Amino acid sequence: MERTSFSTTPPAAVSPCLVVRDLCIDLPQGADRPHAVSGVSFDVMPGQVVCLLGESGSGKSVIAQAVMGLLPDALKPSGGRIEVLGENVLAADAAHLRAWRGARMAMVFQEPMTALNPVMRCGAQVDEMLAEHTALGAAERRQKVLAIFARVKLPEPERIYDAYPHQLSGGQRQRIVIAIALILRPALLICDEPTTALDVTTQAEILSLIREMQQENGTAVLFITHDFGVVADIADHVVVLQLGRQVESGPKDDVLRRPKEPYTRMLLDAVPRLEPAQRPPIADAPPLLDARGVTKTYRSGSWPGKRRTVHAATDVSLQLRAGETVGIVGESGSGKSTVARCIARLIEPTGGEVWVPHLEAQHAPRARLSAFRRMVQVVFQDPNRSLNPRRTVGQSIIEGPVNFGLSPDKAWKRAEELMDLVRLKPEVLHRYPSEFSGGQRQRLCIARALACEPQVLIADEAVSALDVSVQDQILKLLAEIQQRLSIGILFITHDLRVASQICDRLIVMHQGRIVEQGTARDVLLSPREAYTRSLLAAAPGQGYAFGQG
Amino acid sequence: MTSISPPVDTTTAAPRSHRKPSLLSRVFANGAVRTGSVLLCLMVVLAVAAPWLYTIDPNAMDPANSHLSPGAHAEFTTLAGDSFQRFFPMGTDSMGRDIWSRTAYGARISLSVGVAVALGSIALGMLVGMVAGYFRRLDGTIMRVMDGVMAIPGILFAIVLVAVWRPSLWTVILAIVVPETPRVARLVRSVVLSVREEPYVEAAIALDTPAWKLMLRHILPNTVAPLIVQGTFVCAAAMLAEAVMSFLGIGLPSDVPTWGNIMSEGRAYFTSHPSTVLLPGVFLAATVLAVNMLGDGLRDALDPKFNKRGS
Amino acid sequence: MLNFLLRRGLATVPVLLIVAVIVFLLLRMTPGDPAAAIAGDGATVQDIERIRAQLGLDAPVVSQFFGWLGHVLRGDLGYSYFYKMSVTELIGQRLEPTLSVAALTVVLTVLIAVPLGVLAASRRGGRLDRFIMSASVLGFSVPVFVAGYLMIWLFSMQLGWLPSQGYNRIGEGVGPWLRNLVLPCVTLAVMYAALIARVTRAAVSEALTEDYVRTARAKGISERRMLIRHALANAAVPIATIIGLSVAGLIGGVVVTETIYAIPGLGQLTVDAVLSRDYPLIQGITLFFSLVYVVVNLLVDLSYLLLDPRIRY
Amino acid sequence: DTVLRTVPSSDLKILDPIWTTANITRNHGLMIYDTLFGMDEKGAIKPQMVEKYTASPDNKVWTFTLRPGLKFHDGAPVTAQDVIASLARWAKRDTLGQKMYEAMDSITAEGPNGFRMTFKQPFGVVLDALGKPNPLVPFIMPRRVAETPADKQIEEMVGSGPFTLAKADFRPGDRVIYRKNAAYVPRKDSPSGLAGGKVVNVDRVEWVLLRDPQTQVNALLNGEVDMLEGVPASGYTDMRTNPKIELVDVMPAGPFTAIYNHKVPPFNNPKALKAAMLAINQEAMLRAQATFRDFYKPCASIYLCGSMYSSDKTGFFTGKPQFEEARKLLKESGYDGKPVVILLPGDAPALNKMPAVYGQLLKQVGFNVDVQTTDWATLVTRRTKKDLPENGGWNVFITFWGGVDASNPISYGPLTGNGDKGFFGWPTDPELEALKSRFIETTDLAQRKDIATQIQLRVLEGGVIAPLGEGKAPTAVRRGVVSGLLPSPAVLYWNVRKN
Ligand SMILES: Nc1ncnc2c1ncn2[C@@H]1O[C@H](COP(=O)(O)OP(=O)(O)OP(=O)(O)O)[C@@H](O)[C@H]1O
Ligand SMILES: Nc1ncnc2c1ncn2[C@@H]1O[C@H](COP(=O)(O)OP(=O)(O)OP(=O)(O)O)[C@@H](O)[C@H]1O
Ligand SMILES: [Mg+2]
Ligand SMILES: [Mg+2]
Ligand code: NI
Repeated sequence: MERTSFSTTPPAAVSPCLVVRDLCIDLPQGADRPHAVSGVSFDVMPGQVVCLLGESGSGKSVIAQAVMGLLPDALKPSGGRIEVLGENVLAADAAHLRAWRGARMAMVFQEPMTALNPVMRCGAQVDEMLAEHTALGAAERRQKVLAIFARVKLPEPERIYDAYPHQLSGGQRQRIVIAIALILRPALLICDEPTTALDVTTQAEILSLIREMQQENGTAVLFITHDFGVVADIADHVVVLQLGRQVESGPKDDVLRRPKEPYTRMLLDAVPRLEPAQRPPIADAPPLLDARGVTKTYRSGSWPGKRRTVHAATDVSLQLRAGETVGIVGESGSGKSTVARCIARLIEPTGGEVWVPHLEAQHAPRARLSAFRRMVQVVFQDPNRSLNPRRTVGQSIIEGPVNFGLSPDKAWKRAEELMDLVRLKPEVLHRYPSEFSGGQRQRLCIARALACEPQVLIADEAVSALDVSVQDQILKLLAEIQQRLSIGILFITHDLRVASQICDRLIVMHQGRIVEQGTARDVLLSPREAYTRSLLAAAPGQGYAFGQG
Repeated sequence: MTSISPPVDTTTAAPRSHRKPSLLSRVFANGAVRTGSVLLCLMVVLAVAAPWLYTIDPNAMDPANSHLSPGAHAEFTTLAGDSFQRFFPMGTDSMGRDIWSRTAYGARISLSVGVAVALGSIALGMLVGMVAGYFRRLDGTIMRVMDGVMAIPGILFAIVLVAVWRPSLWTVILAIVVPETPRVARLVRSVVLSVREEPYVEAAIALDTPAWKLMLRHILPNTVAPLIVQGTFVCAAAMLAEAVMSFLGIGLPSDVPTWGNIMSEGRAYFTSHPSTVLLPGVFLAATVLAVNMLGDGLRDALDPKFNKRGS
Repeated sequence: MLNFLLRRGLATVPVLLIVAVIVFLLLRMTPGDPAAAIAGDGATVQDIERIRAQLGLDAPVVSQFFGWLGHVLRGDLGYSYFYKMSVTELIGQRLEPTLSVAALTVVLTVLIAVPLGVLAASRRGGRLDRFIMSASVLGFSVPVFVAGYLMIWLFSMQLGWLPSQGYNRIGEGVGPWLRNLVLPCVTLAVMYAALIARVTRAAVSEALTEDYVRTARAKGISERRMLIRHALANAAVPIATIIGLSVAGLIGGVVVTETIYAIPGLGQLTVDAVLSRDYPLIQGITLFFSLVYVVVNLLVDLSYLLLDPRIRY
Repeated sequence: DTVLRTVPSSDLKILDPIWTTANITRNHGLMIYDTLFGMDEKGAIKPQMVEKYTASPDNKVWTFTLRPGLKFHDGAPVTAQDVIASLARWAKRDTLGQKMYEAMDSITAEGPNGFRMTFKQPFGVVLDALGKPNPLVPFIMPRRVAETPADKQIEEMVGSGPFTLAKADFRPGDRVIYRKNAAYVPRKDSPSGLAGGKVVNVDRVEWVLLRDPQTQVNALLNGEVDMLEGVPASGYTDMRTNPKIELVDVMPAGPFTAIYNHKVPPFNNPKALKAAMLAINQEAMLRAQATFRDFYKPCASIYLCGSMYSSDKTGFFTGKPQFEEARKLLKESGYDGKPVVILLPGDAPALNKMPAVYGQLLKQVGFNVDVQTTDWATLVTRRTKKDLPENGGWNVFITFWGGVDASNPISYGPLTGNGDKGFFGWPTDPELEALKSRFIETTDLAQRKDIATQIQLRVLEGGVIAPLGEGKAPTAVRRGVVSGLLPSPAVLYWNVRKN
């Protein structure tokens, strides 16, 4: 579904709101490349949405910061021009910049959870804009703030005016940030990944809100994202960056359907489809793992503080067979990770049990946990924090096998073999995690899990933090390994596109409970529950055929 | 789409992480660290080489030559009856002892007190903090005891301990270590509590790593950086505390020269002979300053918060 | 809230009990006994024994402890061995000077240190930052008695602006009270200001790296407003914590300053009590200090409620 | 109101002058209590509260009449009953008092103003006892107060002396405020020491406790206090040259003495003990402790030099080091090299340097020395222990003694030879005790002097004490502001004027 009600070619008489020409910004000495960005040129017309697209580290945020005049001290612009409404930002002094910020150009940031001052009331944070940039009286300002709250569809503006950020949901906070950005009707709005941290449903709402406000005011929008679905939904114009260089730019359909550059094509190819892939049927073997009625209630706060309880998972039952991939999807906080931890027995469930048929008979109860650990391994979401930064990756990888009784030499051999499997060179075992990219680290984590020769792999958001291209590699790697070793994979994700590509069966969770489960095809193509349907409906870029002109 | 090896792949690692300069050079890039360590090195040299730095026995006294001004020349007659001509760079104290010699030898004691207290309170605090942080069941009890220890004014501890055993180097050290320990324990505990939640610790648990290995390999190393910083502050505080104990007359005996001792010896003569306090004071202040600067610098250099990229 | 106070109140009991036990044991391990000190220089061994028996020091330690604890539970801290005054009365006499010094020092310190800390943080790494930080390190590198003597020498002996020692009760007028407090409080403030300035700097510079500061920058608001309303407001919790610790320290541990300026405060009382082995007094004072510590901590925790709306008890 | 602010020598803690021998408590007693007799400047005992007295020729019956019009601070007249009760309580504690009451048959009131003592045997030193200037002084208190058991502290501060003390004015550790007793009727004769008319010329005397010597000096120079009872040696330089300050010689000097533990090695061996005494270098030790020549005087006599019994017949002991001889003796003694423990009171500025110097001197002779710093409270406890030094005992400590007491062999506490019953260190020397008895019995001055010299030789030969010389602290006042200080064993505040 395309939303192109807006003209993509503005009349020539209108001058561009933002002009970026041959922008070059230096990185500090010792960085891996000399320039954060170089040779970037594009225009943003009033009423136009230009998307900056590119992998992590490609310089998207740096461009946004440069436009706002907020570059960190370490980064120095060394060439080119940035003009906002005809005035050069790079040459402006601090006072001018401050006056322009907010009034002429405004920015919406990625993290709604941290973008607001936690100790200031929401109303005051918006009010600050008016107090700083206008001469309005207090009563008038309050009126205006309440009006914009209503505009950005915040419920009960009066209450929210006096609320602190932590009393609002992520989506509501992002609306406040948007209200801050738009209250002075700036000519240029910069959105740096404004929806990445949000649920798909909330994301959809926020995107349509931005679109609406932009059309209403004729604002020029510079929109940064790595999510192709979002680009497909919102962009008029697309600029593709790679390692700080501009690879390709043009109208959305030109770039996304008929890319000229191989790099763009590679990216597009890596975008997973929303339609479920065809997967070979799984033999009807007895399950490797059988979770029955797993329930977890967190109790936090110790005496003399106040006790709080969170029912993070309630009565979750699932089975996993050899060679099968079971996906758990659901929005943030729905209890996915909790279930994963319970199943991996990293935390003790409050109720229910995890039944591992072939372990029960074999081992004495004390040895059982050890055997279980060997059988079930976990790959965590955040590749940057999943490896001990103070140990070489080799040490991390052999830790498990050594714990399970293998000699360090043999364990090292096995680690070297595994490097082959995850397509890294064996020499890298001597390096430290900080010397790897996120994707490489995630592969190392997988290698670490596999080193124990598990039969079950639990992947908790194992690819969520990665760029599409890297994500694609990892998914393929997992599929290949599963084929070779016939392990069962429990795959947890919030990304329906990913889930649809690799899962045999899907479980949808909501507020700690399973709302629907079935084969991936059934769930995705003919969902029974309303919740599942709303989840599907909110997925961005639906029906947009990437790379297929 | 068929091949699983895109171009960036099987290359060697680290194509992106800008090669971080080594920790040491990063730390030494910090001006405060450089100044601090140079100053500290000088003090260490002073302490080690004291016998060769134009010193005499720090306890040799000639009461007839008490309160010589800095730079005086005098005929010095020891109690044994030997006499010799000597130049007194920093003068003599009220008992006619050479302040320069006492200061030079005092560096040994004062530095040892600082270092020993830092090491002692860190070792003790680390143990307590680790146990409290890791074994949640003991946490409440241990931290209550630590609260109790913190609630008792340090000076009380010092006096009582010094009175229980007599003032010796070890008593003084212990008397300063005990009140410092709870602070270190709290620090370690908080680090342990936060590191426990790190995914890599969870991963290690999933790998069936035994508790002691978990502590040693995964949790302990994280406490090192904050502890080094804390240690420098404790070290500086200990040298001052020793001086204050001497001031109150419960410090080391005066035949053990320490900077605190020398100063408290001279303090009663502050208006008439300020140099007896101020000159050793300069050494003490310089050392404390050096150690503090080192600590400050290290904190800035080691704190990941300020090394992360700006945006 | 009330509930919280109640629970916190209960939680102090074990802390106080631990303190009581520790101090009691420490004292009984200490050589030197009050009887010998009471008897005076010319006393005989028999005299000392007699006084020991009279003070009940010949009873087993455990029964001494529970006897004392029983009294404490009934709100009776006992009588000083020497002064023939109740411990509560003695502490009461010393409270005003101690609180005056603590209060004035804290006010002075906060007024100096917080702005400096914020300034240093806002110029982090710059020349001003380095200057402020070096000055503050120097502030606590100088032993407090040296700082005190220098201060007296300059402001009192040479310039004659302020008295060199003594304390005037506030009842005798605010002017005289203040005159005597200025020097000791400035002496202490040098050290505590250094501490608080550093904590402020660290907390504010940490806050400055947060996303909301970036948001504030993007709003185009003034630097000052950003530093105060955004950075400082968010750094308030650690600053309040360190101020609380300073207050507790100022109430319990300024013996040296009290000695030099002849302020009849609690620190002096503590040292006197320990040096003369006035057991009931020492025990009473320690208990009092622990109570102060606990109450100050509670107040700090309560201040969090005001400083950070996210905190709820 | 004239307020005299003075810095006492130490903190007044205990208010009951019968309960403790602390000098400061005695000084406090002199403020608020009156005495029956007082010692004048020359050492003679003169009546004070007593108007007239008679003694029977055999010294067995003594009668006394009180001055009329004596009143306690609460307005009640002073009666013979009050005196009898006060003396009874005092006699339970004071050694001389005990002796007197042992010899006494009865003490009875004769009318409201008179009382009579009868003795079983002649007792010649009644006046010396009743006019005793040093602790414990027989102060006269109201009967109800004096009836407090002697081993309980009195609660009420009511005397009949020239000053009064209200409860609220006693702020231990800070200051004690004495107010002029307007109702006090002084004697008509001019004041001399503790005798004569106690005329108070100021409205208030404030004892301001300043612990730090430097603070004391500053406060006096700044005029924040009017006088220092004792100038710290450290402040002498500042004071001597300052025109605003006047130094007055009020209190007599007193001797420093080394006390050895005769119970444990090595000083249970006379040769080792002698070696230790030969190591003494009075000049060096005094100089280190007192710094200025005006403050100290080497003196080899065990009595205060220049006092009645002092003598230069000191045998081998000269107060100057004789290392050669000492080394030889030490070798002969078979000293095993175990450390000699010297106690050093770290918190007592008047005594904390000598032990260090002595330690250095003993090392010269070949002793292995361990100078142990403790606080004063520990020292006074530790010296009561007879254990080996390694078990918490001791070998040597150094103390300072009041000049008046140290002027005759009876009142000089450490001169004991009766072993465990004697002074710390517990020397055993029956001969010494016998000499002391003879001294008491003898009334002839020349004979007494002779016995005193014999005692001195015994004491030095047996190492009962080792004289380290004398020291003193002059009193400092603001020149032209404070005048009228009376020479006496204690600083007295009557007769003092402040302009
Ligand atoms: N403050 C800084 N100091 C040094 N280098 C920086 C700083 N900020 C960014 N860089 C570098 O600039 C380059 C571009 O970073 P930028 O944040 O613009 O990437 P991005 O495209 O926004 O990536 P992402 O999708 O991860 O947000 C990177 O190599 C990064 O390491
Ligand atoms: N250790 C914990 N203590 C208390 N509550 C917790 C704890 N861990 C998780 N929770 C709560 O349990 C609920 C489920 O959390 P969980 O991490 O399982 O969600 P999730 O589905 O994995 O979310 P996300 O997609 O954000 O990772 C949340 O409300 C969370 O706040
Ligand atoms: Mg970015
Ligand atoms: Mg999760
Ligand atoms: Ni995503």
